[in-house]
Amino acid sequence: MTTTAIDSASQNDKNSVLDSGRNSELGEMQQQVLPLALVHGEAMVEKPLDLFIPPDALEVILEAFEGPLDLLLYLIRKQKFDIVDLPVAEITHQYMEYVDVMKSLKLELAAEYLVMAAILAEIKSRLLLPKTTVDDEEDDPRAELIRRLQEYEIIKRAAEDIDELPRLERDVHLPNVDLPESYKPRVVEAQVDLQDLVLAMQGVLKRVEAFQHHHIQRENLSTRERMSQILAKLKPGQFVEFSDLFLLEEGRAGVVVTFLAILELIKESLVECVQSQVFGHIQVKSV
Amino acid sequence: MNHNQQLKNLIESMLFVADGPLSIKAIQTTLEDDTALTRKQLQAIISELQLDYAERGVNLIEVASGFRFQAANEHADQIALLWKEKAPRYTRAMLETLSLIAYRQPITRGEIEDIRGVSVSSYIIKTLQERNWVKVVGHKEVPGRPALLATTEEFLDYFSLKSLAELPELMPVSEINLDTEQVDEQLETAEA
Amino acid sequence: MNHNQQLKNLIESMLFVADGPLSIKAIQTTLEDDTALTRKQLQAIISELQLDYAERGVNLIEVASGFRFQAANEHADQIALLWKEKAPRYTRAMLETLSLIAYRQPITRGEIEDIRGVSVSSYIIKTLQERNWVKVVGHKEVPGRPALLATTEEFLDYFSLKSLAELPELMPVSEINLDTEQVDEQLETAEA
Repeated sequence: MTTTAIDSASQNDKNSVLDSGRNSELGEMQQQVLPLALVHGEAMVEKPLDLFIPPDALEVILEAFEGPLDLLLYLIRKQKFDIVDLPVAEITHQYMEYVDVMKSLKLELAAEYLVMAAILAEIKSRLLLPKTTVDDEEDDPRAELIRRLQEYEIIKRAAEDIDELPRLERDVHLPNVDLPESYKPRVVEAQVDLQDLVLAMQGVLKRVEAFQHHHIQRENLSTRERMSQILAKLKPGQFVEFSDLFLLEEGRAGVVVTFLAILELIKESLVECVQSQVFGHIQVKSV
Repeated sequence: MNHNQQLKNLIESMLFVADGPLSIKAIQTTLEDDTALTRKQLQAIISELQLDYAERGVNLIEVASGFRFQAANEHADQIALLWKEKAPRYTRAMLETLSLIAYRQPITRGEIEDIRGVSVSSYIIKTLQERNWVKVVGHKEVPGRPALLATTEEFLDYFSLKSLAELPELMPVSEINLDTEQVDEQLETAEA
Repeated sequence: MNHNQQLKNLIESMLFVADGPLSIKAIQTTLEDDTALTRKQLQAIISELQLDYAERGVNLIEVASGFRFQAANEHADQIALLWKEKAPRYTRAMLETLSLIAYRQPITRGEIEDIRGVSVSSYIIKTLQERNWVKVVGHKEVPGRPALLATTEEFLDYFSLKSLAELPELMPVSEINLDTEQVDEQLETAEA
């Protein structure tokens, strides 16, 4: 199904096609359609015979229906039937012709169309049966179908009305006004609960305790002791070579203790380290 | 410029710059740090703005979720010229499904299928939901607990409606007449 | 409404609705089928519009590529309220730093680093200062004269405290029966 096919069957063609369809000569047409159906393209629209429906055009027409109710409404309209006094036999006949054409065109025939065919057949057969009860409206086998047709018709119109409403994009245009260049978005600050704060502090304290515990056990005492020794070595205002503070004979462990002690002293602002030039000697003095 | 004038200007700016319609409540919330504006005062300012713009190239109108400026109706065609892109068209299946949800809400997909006589594709429901026109408002207490569909404020906004009551009235059953003129028209619009 | 008024309204609509600034040329091109508007006439209409909007919430301004409406400058800040950007939640590092300043003030950044065992980024201190929760109250008389940090009145106001004495008492460490995992968890959710 291509758009070229739609284009090739002009609007007028389609209307005349429908009229011929209404003439209920579809059975005959099918016979003519069949050989032509093998040929695609221009051949089908080249010389339309009187009752000939180009298959592609018919396909378009049939696809224009939203379903069996829509098709039935179309048939009723076309024949000027009264919806409340539906001639079921006739409408069924026409409906089946369309369904047959759909089949012959190997259209993906939706199950709904066949269900409707069955409903129509059932109504028809019930109407043919001799009436056993009083003929009131409730008992009319057509009543349910008519109700459905009416309900569908109402919604079909409503959809058309909604389509007509002015709508954004198509009919309603919104202004597109920018903020000045100077605009800066205002940031909404994060929410903080007092609880978060207390929890954070508890966390810090707990970590600090664990940390201290660890150090006290391992080296804190020796470091503290070494700190005092270093301070004792330093005279106020006098620089001492950084390397002089280490006693190599103490070995690796002793060097580490001294180093930690110096760091601790610096941290507590008790001593000051000075390096006058890059890679030069580091001088230490007490504050 | 006095204080009132400034406030009016500010609200005017906000309405112009906002991404969508602004409700009285939204304006109040935005301004609450700076002004103690009552709903009534705000309403008065908006009425004034509506009057100011009544005869201009843009109008201040009310839709379901609030107030918005929009280009005056009479210029719509010419304004459309500014855009090469065509507005999206919606298929009959889509519009009929939307209509059923709008007029018969809350409604299940099965109920829509019963009335239309054909199955409703998931694509249609998905598209309507993605456009934020339709949302699930609950589930029907029947086997399978199917979703109950309803329209949203965005749906009303899109069609410039304040409420569902403003939807076009449904045709009364008695008026279903069968004039033939409509028949060919239907096919033409469906094919177009 | 006379013809001129209508034309002015149309141009006003176009300027409002356009995706970007519109040049005189662009307006002329869009309108040329309907009106034979000279450049000069168009210029006059635009000047008139600029005057109409001079004192309003939106102004018609000229930029390099043409004319466009934009929100009046003086309202930018308040309009910006409509676009509240949410700041990320505070990280654990931020909360710990703030709690140390609150409970151990006045305190230097170095001291905070010592207690926390990790360095405190300048960003954290800056953020807390920008929020007006933390301020420098002096300098410690040690080399480098590091700033002594303390909390502000705004900090107390935010947490509805009358004074620092109202800060919740900290449990002695030995009584913290939350195992560390729980604390971490809580902090992580706070950070999330």
